Amino acid sequence: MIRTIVGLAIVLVLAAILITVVDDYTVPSALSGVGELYTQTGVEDTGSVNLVTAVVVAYRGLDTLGEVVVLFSASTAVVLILTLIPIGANPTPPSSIVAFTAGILPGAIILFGIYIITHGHLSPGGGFPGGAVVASAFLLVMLGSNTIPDKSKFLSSIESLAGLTFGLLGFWGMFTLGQFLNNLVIPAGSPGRIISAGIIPLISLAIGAKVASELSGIFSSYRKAGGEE
Amino acid sequence: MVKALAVFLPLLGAFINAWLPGKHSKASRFVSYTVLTAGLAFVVLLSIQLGAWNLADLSNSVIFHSGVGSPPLSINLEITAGGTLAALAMYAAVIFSIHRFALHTPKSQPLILAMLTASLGLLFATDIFNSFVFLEIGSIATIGLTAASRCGSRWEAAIKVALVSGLVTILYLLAVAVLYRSTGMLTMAALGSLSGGAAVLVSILLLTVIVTELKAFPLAGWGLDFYQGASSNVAGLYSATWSLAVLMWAAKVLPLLPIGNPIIYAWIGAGGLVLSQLAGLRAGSAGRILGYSTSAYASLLLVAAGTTTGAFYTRTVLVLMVFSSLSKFSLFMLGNPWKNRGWSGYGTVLMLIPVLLLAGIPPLPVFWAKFAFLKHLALHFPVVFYAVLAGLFLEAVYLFRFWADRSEKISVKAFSKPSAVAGVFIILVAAIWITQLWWGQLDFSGSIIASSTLRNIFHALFAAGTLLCLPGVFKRIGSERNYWFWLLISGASLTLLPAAGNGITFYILWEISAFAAVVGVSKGTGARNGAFWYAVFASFSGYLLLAGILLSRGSFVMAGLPALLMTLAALVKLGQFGTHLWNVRTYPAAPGTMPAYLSGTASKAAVLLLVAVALNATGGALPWGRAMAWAGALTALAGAVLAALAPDYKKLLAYASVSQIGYILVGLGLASILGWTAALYHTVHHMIFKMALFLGAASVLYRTGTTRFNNLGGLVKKMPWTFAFTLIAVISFAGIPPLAGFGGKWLLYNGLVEAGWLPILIVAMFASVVAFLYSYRLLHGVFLGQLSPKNAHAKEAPLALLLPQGILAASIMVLGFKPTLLLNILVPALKAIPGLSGLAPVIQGDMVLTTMGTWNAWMVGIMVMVVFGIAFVFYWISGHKPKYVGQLDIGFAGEMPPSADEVHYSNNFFRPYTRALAFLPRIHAEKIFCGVSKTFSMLGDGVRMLFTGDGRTYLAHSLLFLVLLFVFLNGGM
Amino acid sequence: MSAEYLFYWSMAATGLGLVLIGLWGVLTRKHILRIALAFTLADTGVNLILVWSGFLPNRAAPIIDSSVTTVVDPLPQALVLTSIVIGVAVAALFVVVGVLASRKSGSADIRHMKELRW
Amino acid sequence: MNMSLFAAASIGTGIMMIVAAVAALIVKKLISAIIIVGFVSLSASLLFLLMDAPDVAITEASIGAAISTVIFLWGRGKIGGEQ
Repeated sequence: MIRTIVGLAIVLVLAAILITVVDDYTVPSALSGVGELYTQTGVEDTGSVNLVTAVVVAYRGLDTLGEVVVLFSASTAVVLILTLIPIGANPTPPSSIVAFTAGILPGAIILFGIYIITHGHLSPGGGFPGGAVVASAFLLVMLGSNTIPDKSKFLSSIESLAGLTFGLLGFWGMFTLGQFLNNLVIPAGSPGRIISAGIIPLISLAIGAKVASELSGIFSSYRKAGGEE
Repeated sequence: MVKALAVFLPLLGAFINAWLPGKHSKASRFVSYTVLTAGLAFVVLLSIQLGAWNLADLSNSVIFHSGVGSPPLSINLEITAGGTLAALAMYAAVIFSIHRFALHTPKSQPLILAMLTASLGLLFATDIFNSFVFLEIGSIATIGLTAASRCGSRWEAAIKVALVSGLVTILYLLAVAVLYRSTGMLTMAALGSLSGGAAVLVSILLLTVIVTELKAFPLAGWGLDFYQGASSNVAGLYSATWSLAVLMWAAKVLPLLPIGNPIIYAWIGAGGLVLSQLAGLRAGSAGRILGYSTSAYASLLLVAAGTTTGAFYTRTVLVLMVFSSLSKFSLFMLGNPWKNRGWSGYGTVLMLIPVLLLAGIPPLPVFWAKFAFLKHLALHFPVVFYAVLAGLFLEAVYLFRFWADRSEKISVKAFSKPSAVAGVFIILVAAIWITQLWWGQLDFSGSIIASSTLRNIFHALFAAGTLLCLPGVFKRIGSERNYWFWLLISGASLTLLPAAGNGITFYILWEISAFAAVVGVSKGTGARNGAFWYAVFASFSGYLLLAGILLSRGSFVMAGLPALLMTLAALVKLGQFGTHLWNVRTYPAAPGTMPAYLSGTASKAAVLLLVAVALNATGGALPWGRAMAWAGALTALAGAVLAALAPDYKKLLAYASVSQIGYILVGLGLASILGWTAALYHTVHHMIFKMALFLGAASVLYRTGTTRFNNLGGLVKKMPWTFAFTLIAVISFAGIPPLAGFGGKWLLYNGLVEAGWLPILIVAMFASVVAFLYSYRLLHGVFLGQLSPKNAHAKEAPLALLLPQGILAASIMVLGFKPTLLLNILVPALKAIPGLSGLAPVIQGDMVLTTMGTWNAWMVGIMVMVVFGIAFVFYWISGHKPKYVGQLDIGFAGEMPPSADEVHYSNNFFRPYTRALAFLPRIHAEKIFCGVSKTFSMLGDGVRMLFTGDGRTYLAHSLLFLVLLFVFLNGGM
Repeated sequence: MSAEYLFYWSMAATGLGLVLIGLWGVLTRKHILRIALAFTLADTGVNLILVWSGFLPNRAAPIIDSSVTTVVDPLPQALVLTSIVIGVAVAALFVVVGVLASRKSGSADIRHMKELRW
Repeated sequence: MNMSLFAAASIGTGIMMIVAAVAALIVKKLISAIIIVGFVSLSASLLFLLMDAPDVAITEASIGAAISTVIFLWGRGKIGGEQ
């Protein structure tokens, strides 16, 4: 009880601080700083129509690489912990509805995911959401099957290859243009086409594959941990 | 190209490693080693390219561009010269430790490599959000590695890291949002263009994040729990890579925060340093102790950020943080709790090096940075300076305790032998390389003791004392280990000590001699505790000395507070009553001839310091001379009483040493020519007879294996020469003419009478009377009386121990009959010192004349010998024939002797006196010290109540800290 | 107070509210998964604030084609993409460690995970 | 006007989210809490859409709402039971 009140007090004081400290309660009318620059030169610089993808993959590719490593580390850690310490539980067999759905949907979901990944430079989407969508298809497959899929060689190969591809694409830019992860190592092409924006589609693919395989890896080791009794 | 590979090669290795199946751990180890070695090579290339070997100028850097366009649109990493050095350390640590992970959890290698990548990234990051991504990788890798290790408390440790990193994420992203909304940029440089409310908000958010991540007090709780709970492999790797990276990152960000006046960092740091180190005193587990040390260094970083700028800041932080992280790494690796496979003699030293590095003892690299830093603080921020100094001392105390507790248990195998050798080699190279930068500050022109005569006396004293201890170094018994090397190092630096031309030189030599002796002491049987006490008091006196030197601008010239601090340093080092605890713990524990060296020779360094302070600060007369004389007289008395009651040969000598030191203090306190003559004469004399006595004790120990009086006695028949030399020494220090001791006391009493300090005179004389008691006990308990059956096999001491005793006994005779040999040198030199009052004794031939009287050593000697001769003749012709019985021959009492020990006449030898004088030991200093340490413990306990162990409390700490910062900053603006 | 103003600042208020509620939950909840959920809430709130920091009313999504020229700031959105993925990665790890920690201490109550203290 | 509609939507969603967030923390059953948090994430993706961030909205919906929820459900299953 005391803790609840003290917690509440702390949070209220924080709220008060945050509210009083802000000294500009207007609605801005124009972009400032780099936001403006991105909107002006983004398409020209990267060839990507979707500026968010341009920022994610090209301008701030290093962040994205780091983020892929975050996911990689988390997945490795989860797999590592769960393989070292098998914790048991009773896996419940899938209900017939789930099994039925799991038989039909995954193909479509994967196709959709790949679409999201490959069109990241044209429309909303890209490697992260696309990869997550593909992973959810995998999750569905797993829920629908009675067997416990291992974090198979296939998954870890995709994971590693995708990571290596990402890294090597980065080095390609370093070699040819002196900038790590520069996407214009091949011509940008005309903005708005599917084959455009330099190697952004390639990098998106690598990110997508990486995200999908990492998340699937986490799921499969969850599943495995649940199955080993 | 090189830049990219140096940072991202480990990452590629991690990706490849994750792909390799776990069974083929050889392949993944191969990948790891290849990647790490190549990466290390690239870092070396970079650091050469940037000229990082020149610590004086670390401003070079290369930019690593990524993405499209240039910042602020894209992100870059700035690879600085200093950063490459930190990167070197990180790479080295991973290379050193990865095989241990490969043994235990082979699949953890990708995580380790990811952690290294994150550390390198954070080290070079220039973008706020980019830093965030690396911070997250680091946290995740830490959580993963912790949870996957094999250590009981790993889950809790991991949970706490996870909780804190969750909070940090939220606060950090809030800061990012505010920063971006108000400046439109995310580079670190953008922090500078913040203003108004946004500046306050970003500052308090980021500062909270930084202090939390740094594990600086008061936000250290989670870090302490982590260090305690994680396996030592993980904790070691963590401190050398991730912790170092966070420190360097914080060092980069702190000066950029728009916080107004950066002195607030110094306040947080200094206050936190003292409080956390108080709590650290109470830390139990090894991991937690090192956690507190981490917290201390984090606080130091804050202090540095608040008080220094520019190249000085960069260099100080770099050296402090890199070497402290590496030290912690090696301590964790060495102190590995579940790898104890016995230990070898090298373990102690192997473990001491990192401890000394952390404690900042010269000549190890951290010292140089710390010295320069403290000097800066002393000049510009005195209050911060005292706080930092106190914190550092407390840190040293528990580090030494850690060493004393743990070093028994470590194994060299914890490191493979080649890597241990390589590690020591690397540290040595680094030490030399870093030392050369500051080498120019050393000065041997000898201006501290202006008088070359006095200087030469001390040179000769130290050299002779060391040399006389050397022949016996191989006469060790039991489990005593080789200590000659440390004796030699200590003696050599002592011998150089009088030649020191400035404060820093003096301090370095002083500390080297002290800590080499600490190692030497630790080689004795069960001597860890003794070594620990020595280390604690040596660092206490060292910090007092350092404070004095730094406050008087690196020299000795300041009267007032600096001189007082240095005087106190000398008193602690001498074992002035109250601080004598270390003498009586250390001397008996030290192996072989080490006690002779410590008591006879090393303690005279403090006399030298007193002389130097008096000469430089006030020309001779210290303003607190009278107080010092009182302290000396009481020391002489208390030491003598305690010596008389001591049940052990070496302990008795230790107390006797405390007592005799008192006379020196009385003499120096007099500040007259007569007093100083007496003091310096007694200094020389004390060195001679105390060494003879301790060497005698070493001989007895060597032959009988014991120093308890209960087990000794009657050795005169077995060891006649040792007895003879001890007898000479005893007669001399008891002040019985014709031997040398008489002269010292005569001069001293003359001086006291001349000054009119009669109460002191009375106390000093009473102490001399008590000295008879213990000198008799010494002779009787060891050499006279009945021979214990246990010692029936004992024989005369070996020549290596006997010869030095002979030389010393001979010099006692020479000095006794020809004191003018010494006085002829001493008196003219002292007469030349302007600050000393009174008339000088006049020396005519063998006659010494003072205003009070005349002393003709020859005449006195001959007269005493004649009286003794007559007495002996009477005794001889009286025909008294004693009956010799064995020790157990008490049948007439109708009892069975329970054991030889209890019927030994030495048992409760001084029972009547013990009763009569009981009030004296009752007030003895142990109680005061118990009180002091209890107070400190209570304070420490109070502080550590903060750390409740509940992860949520630590989050509440962070948020409260944020609120307080806001209040403080808004109040200040 | 115009509708625009309300629209703009209500977003920030929602984000801030979520952050504060999340922090309150983190400080006061006992169940380890509850704490993880509270972190997720706070994370969502922070993400809202981040996107909001580059948001301008009356503009279009940052996908440039012939018809659109005035768009909102793409950078914060890119950051939030990263942040969301990091959030799920951390949550996954947190849950695993939390589950195992609660099995070790025999309860999911964080007050029982105080073996490491002092 | 268009803008008032937006304002109403955002305020309504916001209030709903806040109420839901509080509910998630104080509701008795853990499984309800998990579902509610998933719902908050889903609402957040609506707000992202309103803030012209379709990329974020997609990602939040697929990762924040779906995958997180699965993860928490798994954790609940493994921990077993309510506090």
